[in-house]
Amino acid sequence: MRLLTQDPLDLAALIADVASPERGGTCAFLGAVRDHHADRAVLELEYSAYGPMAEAAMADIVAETERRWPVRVAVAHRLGRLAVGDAAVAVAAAGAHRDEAFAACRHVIEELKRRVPIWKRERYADGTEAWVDPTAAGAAR
Amino acid sequence: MRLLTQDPLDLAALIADVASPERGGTCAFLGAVRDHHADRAVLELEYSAYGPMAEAAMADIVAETERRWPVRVAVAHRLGRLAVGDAAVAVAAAGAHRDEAFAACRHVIEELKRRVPIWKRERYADGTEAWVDPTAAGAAR
Amino acid sequence: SRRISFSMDSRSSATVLLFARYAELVGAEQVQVRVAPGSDVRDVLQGLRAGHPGAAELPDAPLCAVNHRQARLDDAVRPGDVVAFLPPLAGG
Amino acid sequence: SRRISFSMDSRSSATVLLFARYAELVGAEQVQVRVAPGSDVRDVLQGLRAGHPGAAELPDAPLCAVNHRQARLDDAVRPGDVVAFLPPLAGG
Repeated sequence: MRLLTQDPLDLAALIADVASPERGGTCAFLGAVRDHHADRAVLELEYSAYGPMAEAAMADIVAETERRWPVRVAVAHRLGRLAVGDAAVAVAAAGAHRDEAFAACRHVIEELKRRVPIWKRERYADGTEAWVDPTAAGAAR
Repeated sequence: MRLLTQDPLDLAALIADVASPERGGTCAFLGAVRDHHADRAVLELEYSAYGPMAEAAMADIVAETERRWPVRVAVAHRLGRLAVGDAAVAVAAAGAHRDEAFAACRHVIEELKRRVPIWKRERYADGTEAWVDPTAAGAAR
Repeated sequence: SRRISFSMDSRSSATVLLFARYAELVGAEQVQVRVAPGSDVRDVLQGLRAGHPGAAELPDAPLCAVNHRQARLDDAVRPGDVVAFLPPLAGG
Repeated sequence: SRRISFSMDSRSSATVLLFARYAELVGAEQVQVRVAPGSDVRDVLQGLRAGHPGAAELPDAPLCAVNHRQARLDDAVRPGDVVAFLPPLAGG
Protein backbone atom coordinates (compact mmCIF):
# COMPACT_ATOMS: atom_id res chain seq x y z
CA MET A 1 0.00 0.00 0.00
CA ARG A 2 1.31 3.48 -0.83
CA LEU A 3 2.21 5.87 1.98
CA LEU A 4 -0.12 8.56 0.58
CA THR A 5 -3.26 7.73 -1.31
CA GLN A 6 -6.48 9.33 -2.51
CA ASP A 7 -8.27 5.99 -2.10
CA PRO A 8 -9.99 4.57 0.98
CA LEU A 9 -7.47 3.04 3.37
CA ASP A 10 -7.27 -0.75 3.60
CA LEU A 11 -6.22 -1.74 7.13
CA ALA A 12 -6.35 -5.45 6.26
CA ALA A 13 -3.76 -4.85 3.53
CA LEU A 14 -1.46 -3.04 5.98
CA ILE A 15 -1.81 -5.87 8.49
CA ALA A 16 -1.03 -8.41 5.77
CA ASP A 17 2.06 -6.37 4.84
CA VAL A 18 3.54 -6.78 8.33
CA ALA A 19 2.38 -10.33 9.08
CA SER A 20 4.75 -13.29 9.28
CA PRO A 21 4.82 -16.65 11.08
CA GLU A 22 7.17 -15.43 13.82
CA ARG A 23 5.19 -12.26 14.58
CA GLY A 24 2.40 -13.20 16.96
CA GLY A 25 1.25 -9.73 17.98
CA THR A 26 -0.11 -7.03 15.70
CA CYS A 27 -1.26 -3.65 16.94
CA ALA A 28 -3.11 -1.36 14.56
CA PHE A 29 -4.39 2.20 14.72
CA LEU A 30 -7.06 3.85 12.62
CA GLY A 31 -7.65 7.58 12.76
CA ALA A 32 -11.02 8.62 11.37
CA VAL A 33 -12.70 11.95 10.67
CA ARG A 34 -14.69 12.99 13.74
CA ASP A 35 -18.02 14.80 13.61
CA HIS A 36 -16.78 17.48 16.01
CA HIS A 37 -13.63 19.56 16.38
CA ALA A 38 -13.24 22.10 19.20
CA ASP A 39 -17.03 22.04 19.72
CA ARG A 40 -17.85 22.72 16.08
CA ALA A 41 -19.87 20.27 13.99
CA VAL A 42 -17.71 18.99 11.13
CA LEU A 43 -19.33 17.97 7.84
CA GLU A 44 -16.25 16.96 5.87
CA LEU A 45 -12.64 17.90 5.40
CA GLU A 46 -9.88 17.90 2.87
CA TYR A 47 -6.36 16.66 3.51
CA SER A 48 -3.41 17.93 1.47
CA ALA A 49 0.29 17.16 1.75
CA TYR A 50 3.72 18.25 0.69
CA GLY A 51 4.02 14.95 -1.13
CA PRO A 52 7.78 14.34 -1.55
CA MET A 53 8.60 15.49 1.98
CA ALA A 54 5.65 13.63 3.52
CA GLU A 55 6.62 10.37 1.86
CA ALA A 56 10.24 10.79 2.90
CA ALA A 57 9.22 11.55 6.50
CA MET A 58 6.89 8.55 6.62
CA ALA A 59 9.60 6.28 5.24
CA ASP A 60 12.02 7.66 7.85
CA ILE A 61 9.53 6.96 10.65
CA VAL A 62 9.02 3.38 9.44
CA ALA A 63 12.77 2.77 9.27
CA GLU A 64 13.46 4.36 12.67
CA THR A 65 10.66 2.36 14.31
CA GLU A 66 11.89 -0.91 12.85
CA ARG A 67 15.38 -0.16 14.15
CA ARG A 68 14.14 0.69 17.65
CA TRP A 69 11.84 -2.33 18.13
CA PRO A 70 11.89 -5.86 16.63
CA VAL A 71 8.84 -5.18 14.47
CA ARG A 72 7.64 -4.58 10.97
CA VAL A 73 5.43 -1.53 10.54
CA ALA A 74 3.27 -0.12 7.76
CA VAL A 75 1.50 3.22 7.53
CA ALA A 76 -0.74 5.01 5.06
CA HIS A 77 -2.42 8.42 5.04
CA ARG A 78 -5.35 9.37 2.86
CA LEU A 79 -5.51 12.70 1.03
CA GLY A 80 -8.35 14.58 -0.62
CA ARG A 81 -11.92 15.04 0.53
CA LEU A 82 -13.05 12.82 3.43
CA ALA A 83 -16.42 12.47 5.11
CA VAL A 84 -17.11 11.95 8.82
CA GLY A 85 -16.16 8.38 9.73
CA ASP A 86 -13.69 7.93 6.87
CA ALA A 87 -10.26 6.66 7.94
CA ALA A 88 -7.57 9.29 7.39
CA VAL A 89 -4.59 7.35 8.71
CA ALA A 90 -3.85 3.68 9.33
CA VAL A 91 -0.87 2.06 11.07
CA ALA A 92 -0.02 -1.60 11.63
CA ALA A 93 2.90 -2.93 13.69
CA ALA A 94 3.68 -6.62 14.14
CA GLY A 95 6.23 -8.28 16.41
CA ALA A 96 6.80 -11.53 18.19
CA HIS A 97 5.21 -10.07 21.32
CA ARG A 98 2.57 -7.48 22.05
CA ASP A 99 4.77 -5.08 24.05
CA GLU A 100 6.75 -4.06 21.03
CA ALA A 101 3.72 -4.11 18.72
CA PHE A 102 1.85 -1.60 20.91
CA ALA A 103 4.91 0.59 21.48
CA ALA A 104 5.84 0.70 17.80
CA CYS A 105 2.29 1.40 16.63
CA ARG A 106 1.94 4.25 19.09
CA HIS A 107 5.33 5.66 18.11
CA VAL A 108 4.43 5.72 14.42
CA ILE A 109 1.21 7.68 14.90
CA GLU A 110 2.85 10.14 17.31
CA GLU A 111 5.76 10.79 14.96
CA LEU A 112 3.46 11.05 11.96
CA LYS A 113 1.47 13.79 13.67
CA ARG A 114 4.66 15.53 14.72
CA ARG A 115 6.74 15.36 11.55
CA VAL A 116 4.74 14.60 8.41
CA PRO A 117 3.68 17.67 6.39
CA ILE A 118 -0.04 17.11 5.98
CA TRP A 119 -2.78 19.72 6.45
CA LYS A 120 -6.51 19.60 6.76
CA ARG A 121 -9.23 22.08 5.98
CA GLU A 122 -12.51 21.45 7.75
CA ARG A 123 -15.97 22.42 6.53
CA TYR A 124 -18.45 23.01 9.33
CA ALA A 125 -22.21 22.66 9.62
CA ASP A 126 -22.53 26.47 9.83
CA GLY A 127 -21.07 26.84 6.31
CA THR A 128 -17.65 28.12 7.37
CA GLU A 129 -14.31 26.47 6.68
CA ALA A 130 -10.95 26.60 8.44
CA TRP A 131 -7.44 25.20 8.28
CA VAL A 132 -6.86 23.08 11.38
CA ASP A 133 -4.01 24.34 13.58
CA PRO A 134 -3.27 21.84 16.37
CA THR A 135 -0.88 24.37 17.92
CA ALA A 136 -3.60 27.01 18.37
CA ALA A 137 -5.02 27.67 21.85
CA GLY A 138 -8.15 25.60 22.43
CA ALA A 139 -7.42 23.23 19.56
CA ALA A 140 -8.49 19.64 20.09
CA ARG A 141 -5.81 17.00 20.22
CA MET B 1 -19.43 -10.89 16.61
CA ARG B 2 -19.59 -13.55 19.33
CA LEU B 3 -17.03 -13.52 22.16
CA LEU B 4 -16.00 -17.12 21.45
CA THR B 5 -16.13 -18.62 17.99
CA GLN B 6 -14.86 -21.59 16.02
CA ASP B 7 -14.73 -19.43 12.89
CA PRO B 8 -11.89 -17.22 11.61
CA LEU B 9 -11.85 -13.87 13.40
CA ASP B 10 -13.06 -10.81 11.53
CA LEU B 11 -11.19 -7.74 12.78
CA ALA B 12 -13.05 -5.47 10.39
CA ALA B 13 -16.34 -6.56 11.98
CA LEU B 14 -15.01 -5.78 15.47
CA ILE B 15 -13.82 -2.36 14.32
CA ALA B 16 -17.21 -1.67 12.76
CA ASP B 17 -18.86 -2.69 16.05
CA VAL B 18 -17.05 0.06 17.96
CA ALA B 19 -17.07 2.78 15.28
CA SER B 20 -19.14 5.93 15.56
CA PRO B 21 -18.92 9.51 14.23
CA GLU B 22 -17.58 10.91 17.51
CA ARG B 23 -14.88 8.25 17.94
CA GLY B 24 -11.89 9.34 15.88
CA GLY B 25 -9.31 6.89 17.22
CA THR B 26 -9.47 3.11 17.01
CA CYS B 27 -6.74 0.84 18.34
CA ALA B 28 -6.86 -2.86 17.51
CA PHE B 29 -4.86 -5.89 18.53
CA LEU B 30 -4.55 -9.22 16.76
CA GLY B 31 -2.85 -12.18 18.41
CA ALA B 32 -1.84 -14.88 15.95
CA VAL B 33 -0.37 -18.37 16.30
CA ARG B 34 3.41 -18.14 16.18
CA ASP B 35 5.67 -20.70 14.54
CA HIS B 36 7.81 -20.97 17.68
CA HIS B 37 7.18 -21.27 21.40
CA ALA B 38 10.03 -21.51 23.89
CA ASP B 39 12.39 -22.46 21.04
CA ARG B 40 10.22 -25.29 19.77
CA ALA B 41 8.79 -25.26 16.24
CA VAL B 42 4.99 -25.16 16.42
CA LEU B 43 2.91 -26.76 13.67
CA GLU B 44 -0.59 -26.05 14.96
CA LEU B 45 -2.53 -25.78 18.18
CA GLU B 46 -5.94 -26.26 19.63
CA TYR B 47 -7.71 -23.77 21.89
CA SER B 48 -10.40 -24.86 24.31
CA ALA B 49 -12.38 -22.86 26.85
CA TYR B 50 -14.65 -23.12 29.85
CA GLY B 51 -17.34 -21.49 27.75
CA PRO B 52 -19.82 -20.00 30.23
CA MET B 53 -17.09 -18.64 32.50
CA ALA B 54 -14.99 -17.37 29.60
CA GLU B 55 -17.90 -15.48 28.08
CA ALA B 56 -18.83 -14.00 31.45
CA ALA B 57 -15.23 -12.93 32.10
CA MET B 58 -14.92 -11.37 28.62
CA ALA B 59 -18.19 -9.48 29.08
CA ASP B 60 -16.93 -8.27 32.49
CA ILE B 61 -13.69 -7.04 30.93
CA VAL B 62 -15.58 -5.17 28.21
CA ALA B 63 -17.88 -3.52 30.77
CA GLU B 64 -15.03 -2.59 33.13
CA THR B 65 -12.97 -1.13 30.29
CA GLU B 66 -15.87 0.96 29.03
CA ARG B 67 -16.42 2.31 32.55
CA ARG B 68 -12.74 3.18 33.02
CA TRP B 69 -12.19 4.95 29.68
CA PRO B 70 -14.58 6.82 27.34
CA VAL B 71 -14.45 4.07 24.72
CA ARG B 72 -16.38 1.26 23.12
CA VAL B 73 -14.52 -2.05 22.97
CA ALA B 74 -15.10 -5.39 21.28
CA VAL B 75 -13.22 -8.65 21.69
CA ALA B 76 -13.37 -12.15 20.24
CA HIS B 77 -11.34 -15.32 20.82
CA ARG B 78 -11.21 -18.23 18.44
CA LEU B 79 -11.43 -21.84 19.65
CA GLY B 80 -10.61 -25.16 18.01
CA ARG B 81 -7.69 -26.08 15.79
CA LEU B 82 -5.58 -23.16 14.48
CA ALA B 83 -2.62 -23.10 12.11
CA VAL B 84 0.46 -20.89 12.33
CA GLY B 85 -0.53 -17.35 11.35
CA ASP B 86 -4.22 -17.76 12.24
CA ALA B 87 -5.60 -15.04 14.50
CA ALA B 88 -6.53 -16.42 17.94
CA VAL B 89 -7.74 -13.21 19.55
CA ALA B 90 -8.88 -9.82 18.27
CA VAL B 91 -9.60 -6.62 20.19
CA ALA B 92 -10.86 -3.24 18.98
CA ALA B 93 -11.20 -0.10 21.10
CA ALA B 94 -12.53 3.22 19.79
CA GLY B 95 -12.62 6.60 21.50
CA ALA B 96 -12.63 10.26 20.63
CA HIS B 97 -8.85 10.34 21.07
CA ARG B 98 -6.04 7.88 20.65
CA ASP B 99 -4.80 7.92 24.26
CA GLU B 100 -7.86 6.13 25.54
CA ALA B 101 -8.10 3.87 22.50
CA PHE B 102 -4.56 2.54 23.03
CA ALA B 103 -4.97 2.24 26.81
CA ALA B 104 -8.29 0.43 26.57
CA CYS B 105 -7.13 -1.97 23.85
CA ARG B 106 -4.05 -2.89 25.85
CA HIS B 107 -6.10 -3.34 29.01
CA VAL B 108 -8.51 -5.74 27.31
CA ILE B 109 -5.79 -8.05 26.00
CA GLU B 110 -3.92 -8.03 29.34
CA GLU B 111 -7.05 -8.83 31.32
CA LEU B 112 -8.12 -11.47 28.82
CA LYS B 113 -4.82 -13.28 29.26
CA ARG B 114 -5.05 -12.93 33.04
CA ARG B 115 -8.68 -13.87 33.66
CA VAL B 116 -10.36 -15.71 30.80
CA PRO B 117 -10.34 -19.53 31.11
CA ILE B 118 -8.91 -20.60 27.76
CA TRP B 119 -6.23 -23.23 27.21
CA LYS B 120 -4.08 -24.24 24.30
CA ARG B 121 -2.43 -27.49 23.33
CA GLU B 122 0.46 -27.14 20.91
CA ARG B 123 1.63 -29.71 18.40
CA TYR B 124 5.33 -29.46 17.58
CA ALA B 125 7.39 -30.33 14.52
CA ASP B 126 9.01 -33.21 16.45
CA GLY B 127 5.62 -34.92 16.81
CA THR B 128 5.09 -34.16 20.49
CA GLU B 129 2.26 -32.15 22.00
CA ALA B 130 1.92 -30.14 25.19
CA TRP B 131 -0.50 -27.97 27.12
CA VAL B 132 0.90 -24.46 27.27
CA ASP B 133 1.56 -23.22 30.81
CA PRO B 134 2.49 -19.52 30.78
CA THR B 135 3.32 -19.76 34.50
CA ALA B 136 5.99 -22.41 33.97
CA ALA B 137 9.66 -21.48 34.19
CA GLY B 138 11.04 -20.63 30.77
CA ALA B 139 7.63 -20.19 29.22
CA ALA B 140 7.38 -17.56 26.52
CA ARG B 141 5.16 -14.58 27.12
CA SER C 1 -19.65 -27.74 23.17
CA ARG C 2 -19.44 -29.70 26.45
CA ARG C 3 -22.89 -30.32 27.94
CA ILE C 4 -23.20 -30.12 31.70
CA SER C 5 -25.39 -33.01 32.87
CA PHE C 6 -26.63 -33.54 36.40
CA SER C 7 -26.71 -36.93 38.07
CA MET C 8 -29.38 -38.28 40.40
CA ASP C 9 -27.57 -37.19 43.57
CA SER C 10 -27.43 -33.50 42.67
CA ARG C 11 -29.33 -32.74 45.86
CA SER C 12 -26.31 -33.86 47.92
CA SER C 13 -23.40 -33.26 45.52
CA ALA C 14 -21.66 -30.59 43.48
CA THR C 15 -20.75 -30.96 39.82
CA VAL C 16 -16.99 -30.63 39.31
CA LEU C 17 -15.74 -29.51 35.88
CA LEU C 18 -12.19 -30.25 34.78
CA PHE C 19 -10.42 -28.73 31.81
CA ALA C 20 -7.38 -29.22 29.61
CA ARG C 21 -4.53 -30.90 31.52
CA TYR C 22 -6.63 -31.39 34.65
CA ALA C 23 -9.26 -33.31 32.68
CA GLU C 24 -6.50 -35.55 31.34
CA LEU C 25 -5.07 -36.13 34.84
CA VAL C 26 -8.44 -37.02 36.35
CA GLY C 27 -9.61 -38.90 33.28
CA ALA C 28 -12.92 -37.08 33.13
CA GLU C 29 -14.29 -33.64 32.22
CA GLN C 30 -17.09 -33.79 34.75
CA VAL C 31 -17.63 -35.70 38.00
CA GLN C 32 -19.98 -35.48 40.99
CA VAL C 33 -18.55 -34.90 44.46
CA ARG C 34 -20.64 -35.15 47.64
CA VAL C 35 -20.73 -31.94 49.66
CA ALA C 36 -21.53 -31.92 53.38
CA PRO C 37 -23.12 -28.85 54.96
CA GLY C 38 -20.54 -26.09 55.44
CA SER C 39 -18.28 -27.30 52.63
CA ASP C 40 -15.96 -25.01 50.69
CA VAL C 41 -14.04 -25.38 47.42
CA ARG C 42 -11.08 -26.92 49.25
CA ASP C 43 -13.36 -29.67 50.61
CA VAL C 44 -14.58 -30.38 47.09
CA LEU C 45 -10.96 -30.70 45.91
CA GLN C 46 -10.36 -33.17 48.75
CA GLY C 47 -13.48 -35.11 47.74
CA LEU C 48 -12.29 -35.18 44.15
CA ARG C 49 -8.92 -36.58 45.21
CA ALA C 50 -10.59 -39.25 47.35
CA GLY C 51 -12.54 -40.59 44.39
CA HIS C 52 -10.06 -40.09 41.55
CA PRO C 53 -6.38 -41.09 41.93
CA GLY C 54 -5.32 -38.90 38.99
CA ALA C 55 -6.45 -35.83 40.90
CA ALA C 56 -3.47 -36.31 43.24
CA GLU C 57 -1.41 -34.42 40.66
CA LEU C 58 -3.58 -31.31 40.86
CA PRO C 59 -1.85 -28.50 42.76
CA ASP C 60 -2.87 -27.75 46.33
CA ALA C 61 -4.30 -24.38 45.32
CA PRO C 62 -5.49 -24.48 41.72
CA LEU C 63 -7.45 -21.68 40.10
CA CYS C 64 -11.11 -22.40 40.70
CA ALA C 65 -14.61 -21.19 39.94
CA VAL C 66 -18.05 -21.65 41.45
CA ASN C 67 -21.04 -21.37 39.15
CA HIS C 68 -18.93 -20.00 36.29
CA ARG C 69 -17.35 -17.19 38.29
CA GLN C 70 -13.80 -17.10 39.63
CA ALA C 71 -13.74 -18.22 43.27
CA ARG C 72 -11.40 -18.78 46.19
CA LEU C 73 -10.64 -22.06 47.91
CA ASP C 74 -12.53 -21.00 51.03
CA ASP C 75 -15.68 -19.97 49.17
CA ALA C 76 -18.74 -21.98 50.20
CA VAL C 77 -20.09 -24.79 48.03
CA ARG C 78 -23.65 -26.04 48.30
CA PRO C 79 -25.27 -29.09 46.70
CA GLY C 80 -26.11 -28.33 43.09
CA ASP C 81 -23.26 -25.86 42.65
CA VAL C 82 -20.89 -26.20 39.70
CA VAL C 83 -17.26 -26.12 40.82
CA ALA C 84 -14.44 -25.88 38.26
CA PHE C 85 -10.69 -26.41 38.65
CA LEU C 86 -8.69 -24.52 36.05
CA PRO C 87 -5.14 -25.17 34.80
CA PRO C 88 -2.97 -22.08 34.21
CA LEU C 89 -4.79 -19.90 31.67
CA ALA C 90 -3.28 -19.68 28.19
CA GLY C 91 -5.68 -17.59 26.14
CA GLY C 92 -4.72 -14.79 23.77
CA SER D 1 -0.44 16.43 -7.67
CA ARG D 2 1.37 19.78 -7.69
CA ARG D 3 4.10 19.98 -10.32
CA ILE D 4 7.27 21.81 -9.40
CA SER D 5 8.33 23.93 -12.36
CA PHE D 6 11.56 25.87 -12.64
CA SER D 7 11.76 29.35 -14.09
CA MET D 8 14.52 30.78 -16.25
CA ASP D 9 16.44 32.28 -13.35
CA SER D 10 16.92 28.99 -11.45
CA ARG D 11 20.65 29.52 -11.61
CA SER D 12 20.32 32.51 -9.26
CA SER D 13 17.12 31.73 -7.34
CA ALA D 14 15.51 29.16 -5.09
CA THR D 15 12.06 27.72 -5.63
CA VAL D 16 9.80 28.46 -2.65
CA LEU D 17 6.85 26.12 -2.02
CA LEU D 18 3.88 27.26 0.04
CA PHE D 19 1.16 25.04 1.43
CA ALA D 20 -2.31 25.23 2.90
CA ARG D 21 -2.89 28.54 4.74
CA TYR D 22 0.48 29.94 3.72
CA ALA D 23 -0.34 29.42 0.04
CA GLU D 24 -3.58 31.29 0.60
CA LEU D 25 -1.80 34.15 2.38
CA VAL D 26 0.84 34.54 -0.33
CA GLY D 27 -1.60 33.87 -3.15
CA ALA D 28 0.65 31.28 -4.78
CA GLU D 29 1.82 27.71 -4.21
CA GLN D 30 5.22 28.31 -5.76
CA VAL D 31 7.40 31.37 -6.32
CA GLN D 32 11.03 32.06 -7.19
CA VAL D 33 13.19 34.01 -4.76
CA ARG D 34 16.68 35.26 -5.62
CA VAL D 35 19.41 33.90 -3.35
CA ALA D 36 22.72 35.67 -2.92
CA PRO D 37 25.84 33.68 -2.00
CA GLY D 38 25.80 32.73 1.70
CA SER D 39 22.01 32.86 1.98
CA ASP D 40 20.06 30.84 4.51
CA VAL D 41 16.38 29.97 4.89
CA ARG D 42 15.74 33.16 6.87
CA ASP D 43 17.07 35.21 3.94
CA VAL D 44 14.70 33.38 1.60
CA LEU D 45 11.79 34.20 3.91
CA GLN D 46 12.84 37.86 3.81
CA GLY D 47 13.03 37.74 0.03
CA LEU D 48 9.58 36.18 -0.11
CA ARG D 49 8.16 38.96 2.07
CA ALA D 50 9.80 41.60 -0.11
CA GLY D 51 8.05 40.36 -3.22
CA HIS D 52 4.72 39.19 -1.79
CA PRO D 53 2.77 41.40 0.62
CA GLY D 54 0.64 38.49 1.81
CA ALA D 55 3.78 36.84 3.18
CA ALA D 56 3.88 39.51 5.89
CA GLU D 57 1.41 37.33 7.83
CA LEU D 58 3.76 34.34 7.91
CA PRO D 59 5.29 33.84 11.36
CA ASP D 60 8.87 34.92 11.99
CA ALA D 61 9.98 31.31 12.46
CA PRO D 62 7.76 28.98 10.44
CA LEU D 63 8.47 25.30 9.98
CA CYS D 64 10.61 24.95 6.90
CA ALA D 65 12.24 22.41 4.63
CA VAL D 66 15.06 22.45 2.11
CA ASN D 67 14.93 19.95 -0.74
CA HIS D 68 12.05 18.03 0.86
CA ARG D 69 13.75 17.54 4.22
CA GLN D 70 12.97 19.41 7.43
CA ALA D 71 15.41 22.30 7.90
CA ARG D 72 16.26 25.15 10.26
CA LEU D 73 16.09 28.84 9.50
CA ASP D 74 19.88 29.14 9.51
CA ASP D 75 20.42 26.26 7.08
CA ALA D 76 22.17 27.32 3.86
CA VAL D 77 20.22 27.79 0.64
CA ARG D 78 21.88 27.70 -2.78
CA PRO D 79 20.44 28.58 -6.17
CA GLY D 80 18.32 25.71 -7.44
CA ASP D 81 17.31 24.55 -3.96
CA VAL D 82 13.65 23.97 -3.12
CA VAL D 83 12.65 25.78 0.07
CA ALA D 84 9.25 25.11 1.68
CA PHE D 85 7.42 26.99 4.42
CA LEU D 86 4.99 24.78 6.29
CA PRO D 87 1.95 25.79 8.37
CA PRO D 88 1.40 23.84 11.61
CA LEU D 89 1.09 20.16 10.69
CA ALA D 90 -2.33 18.57 11.00
CA GLY D 91 -1.98 15.03 9.71
CA GLY D 92 -3.38 11.94 11.35
